[in-house]
Amino acid sequence: MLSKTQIAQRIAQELQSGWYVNLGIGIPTLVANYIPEGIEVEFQSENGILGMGPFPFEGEEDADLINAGKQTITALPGAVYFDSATSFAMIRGQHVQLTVLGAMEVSENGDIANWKIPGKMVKGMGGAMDLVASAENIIVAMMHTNKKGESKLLKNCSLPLTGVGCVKKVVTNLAVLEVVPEGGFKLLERAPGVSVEEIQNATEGKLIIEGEIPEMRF
Amino acid sequence: MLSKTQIAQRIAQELQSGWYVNLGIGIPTLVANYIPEGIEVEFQSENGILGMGPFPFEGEEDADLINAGKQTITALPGAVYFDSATSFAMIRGQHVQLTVLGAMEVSENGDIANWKIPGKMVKGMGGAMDLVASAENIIVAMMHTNKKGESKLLKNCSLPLTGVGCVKKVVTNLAVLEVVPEGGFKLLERAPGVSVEEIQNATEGKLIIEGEIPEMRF
Amino acid sequence: MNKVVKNVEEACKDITSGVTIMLGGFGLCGIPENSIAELVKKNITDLTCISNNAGVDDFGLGLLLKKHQIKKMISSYVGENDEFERQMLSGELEVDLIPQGSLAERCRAGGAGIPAFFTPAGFGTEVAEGKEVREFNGKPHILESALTADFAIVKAWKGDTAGNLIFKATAKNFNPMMAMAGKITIAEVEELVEVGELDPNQIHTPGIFVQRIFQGVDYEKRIEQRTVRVK
Amino acid sequence: MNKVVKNVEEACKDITSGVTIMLGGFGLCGIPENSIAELVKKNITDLTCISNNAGVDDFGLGLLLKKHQIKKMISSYVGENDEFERQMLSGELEVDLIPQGSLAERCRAGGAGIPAFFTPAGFGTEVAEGKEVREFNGKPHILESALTADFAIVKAWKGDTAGNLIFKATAKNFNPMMAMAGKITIAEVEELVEVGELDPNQIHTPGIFVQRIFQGVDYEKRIEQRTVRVK
Repeated sequence: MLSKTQIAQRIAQELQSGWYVNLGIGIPTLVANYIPEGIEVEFQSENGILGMGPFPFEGEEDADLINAGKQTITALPGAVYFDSATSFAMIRGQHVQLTVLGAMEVSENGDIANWKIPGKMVKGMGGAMDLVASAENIIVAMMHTNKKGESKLLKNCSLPLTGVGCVKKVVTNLAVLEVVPEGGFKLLERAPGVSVEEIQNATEGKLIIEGEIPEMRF
Repeated sequence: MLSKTQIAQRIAQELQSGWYVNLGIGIPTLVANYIPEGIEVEFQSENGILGMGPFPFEGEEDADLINAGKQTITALPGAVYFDSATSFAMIRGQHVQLTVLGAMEVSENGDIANWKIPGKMVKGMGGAMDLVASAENIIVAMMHTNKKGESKLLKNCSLPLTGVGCVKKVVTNLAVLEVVPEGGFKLLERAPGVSVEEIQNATEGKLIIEGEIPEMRF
Repeated sequence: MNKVVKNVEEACKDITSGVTIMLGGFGLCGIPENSIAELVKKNITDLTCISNNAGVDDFGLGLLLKKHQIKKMISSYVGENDEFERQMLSGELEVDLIPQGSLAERCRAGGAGIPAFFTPAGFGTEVAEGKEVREFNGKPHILESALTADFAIVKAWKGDTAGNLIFKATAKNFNPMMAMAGKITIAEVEELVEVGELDPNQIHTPGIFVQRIFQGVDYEKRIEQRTVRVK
Repeated sequence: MNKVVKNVEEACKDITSGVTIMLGGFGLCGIPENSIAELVKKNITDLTCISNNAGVDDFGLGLLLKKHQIKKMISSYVGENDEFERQMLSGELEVDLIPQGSLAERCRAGGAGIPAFFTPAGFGTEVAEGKEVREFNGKPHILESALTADFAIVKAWKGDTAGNLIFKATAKNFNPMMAMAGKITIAEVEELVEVGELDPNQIHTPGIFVQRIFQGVDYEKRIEQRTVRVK
């Protein structure tokens, strides 16, 4: 079973040189720490920066330089700042090649729910609806089941949707799965030491198992 | 009867401090030369400058600094350059208080035709359609009649339209006229030495004459 | 064209109860601190505030929320504010949540004279309820309308007396679009300079969008999430 | 992220007959001179060119017109070109004339993933023919669709190796929106610098919109209307 940082590490293997990438809050943020050697990508934060760098050294924080999680950051050489309309022009116009974000539920047809639990405080969708509606390539990073042990990979989402038919890939603590066009989670890889049966038991939506399923490699 | 420069001079009297103004090519361009004392306005050129200044001194022309008529210009202190989308955001969003442009025909309900003569080479509408569709305040600067002596202030335009019901005021070599909401050219002022009858004879559209019509003052 | 007003009192003098105000900023970054403090002091109520976020309990728009001055919030994310949560759950506060990109584009559209546009964001979600859906290139989009406001209040890094503005780093965020969309736009700046001192190639918001500008004072520029690494 | 290509040949290597190309510039100001010369040299034909103007007889897009390389022009104003007039009147050249603001906004929309928007420009004119009309705030608007292109070719003043661009004065014009709307965007620049040499606050076009960048040579920067005053 993968830790959260291992989920991020596995997703980092998906990165391709030349990609602009938007990372959501939580596990997705960690992806930036595991960029494979020789791969050059640039991170977009939807509040208005391309070329986001690491956190600043203590004492060098700038209140005017934050990421979408409101954390103080730095800018790499070649960075650029822009307004929110331009930022979402990049996103909506599919200039960002990969979006990684968390989810509460994903359905077998690629629907995603990650912004609202009825009866609970609603914080808002932020940029998530724009991101999922537009990205050509969306990877969801999440635990395979919720705290009650219930599957988060479902036939249909039960929570209010963030986007429809948009998720292409899901990386969980148990597996890497592809959402196939005809519907269903195609099992691509197992987490080290996790059996296909365990994944099947933790997946409510249609799981597609074809041939031998390899273990992830790090 | 006014000369072209006098038409421009009369229009300049309409300027109010604080206004941003877009001047079309031809007579309208000359308006900038007659800004009344104490009046502060700023000129927008739709190719991307606010704060347009006079022509450059010889030898100081900059190929990168032109107006919408493709003439070399200068920038005043406080000027700003912007792209064409932002430029027309200013125009369409009604941030420009006055547009002055030429016309081939104006109708009594404020329609304007100034871009196309069927059977002749069409040069294109440029920014004129955006300007007339959006400006709150449009003054047309033109001769009262065409070269054949036919009225350019008509019941209905005969040429393809540039915009519908948008012209508020017309300043010609003969008169200042207001296009009233119920339709018709209300005669506001006569050019020095020009009689109401002469104006009537040169106006095909409905001319509204109320009381004594004063002569223009310069 | 001189847009300078003496101070924040004069800038905000005609902002009354019941008006709609756009406020720039993302989180606490790039918010018009001086003007928000003045709105608190003025004690006006029933405000509709259009702002990406709602501040925190004791800073930013949280200060207006605490005094119940806000009737309605139009935002994309309002998560860091307990008082907001209380007022929302109790029904004291109306909240209209909008996808962040649609919020930004709707403000720009309001300023640019575009009354409505199609976007894919929110299709198939509750955001699309009651909105026209149309397919383009095989993909469903929803029709979103422009947003404008009686007042837009923005915060810039530098500004000149003609209202030309330059923003710093990610403090730019929603400020430029909101500056476009206010019937009256008020800019507070960290540094006010004479015309001619800003390079006309470097101005982010042309002064035509700004009606009033003043030199702000005592910026706290609070950091919401101080994240650092060790040397 | 290095976007630098060796020269104009490499930048334009996969531009073939029949493609749609957006070209920045207003009149002869801010046009991609090097790339236009290369397109002439390549002898490709049946091009659809989206450009505010069509150059003059012996410069800018006029060079492509002269060799009958252009099948269709999408422009707002094409008045300074005799060969253009001849080809248009004889039916050799298709011409689609678009209001300048709609052209700019349609390019931006294409780059920003907005498939369509409403604008008042052109209502009641032949531009509105066949287009949906809808009233907003009591005023009729027409629905305009986004424009994109196989290639967008832009000219900037300065650019860095990551494709970030800065334009000078009114040579900015259509370049930023077209940079957004090209499937492949090529930028030629007067001065190419390393990343880190441009202030991230001053960049007009973020490099994400640019796929290839090269240092242009021998800019003529012809002036169309030389107007001066005497000292």
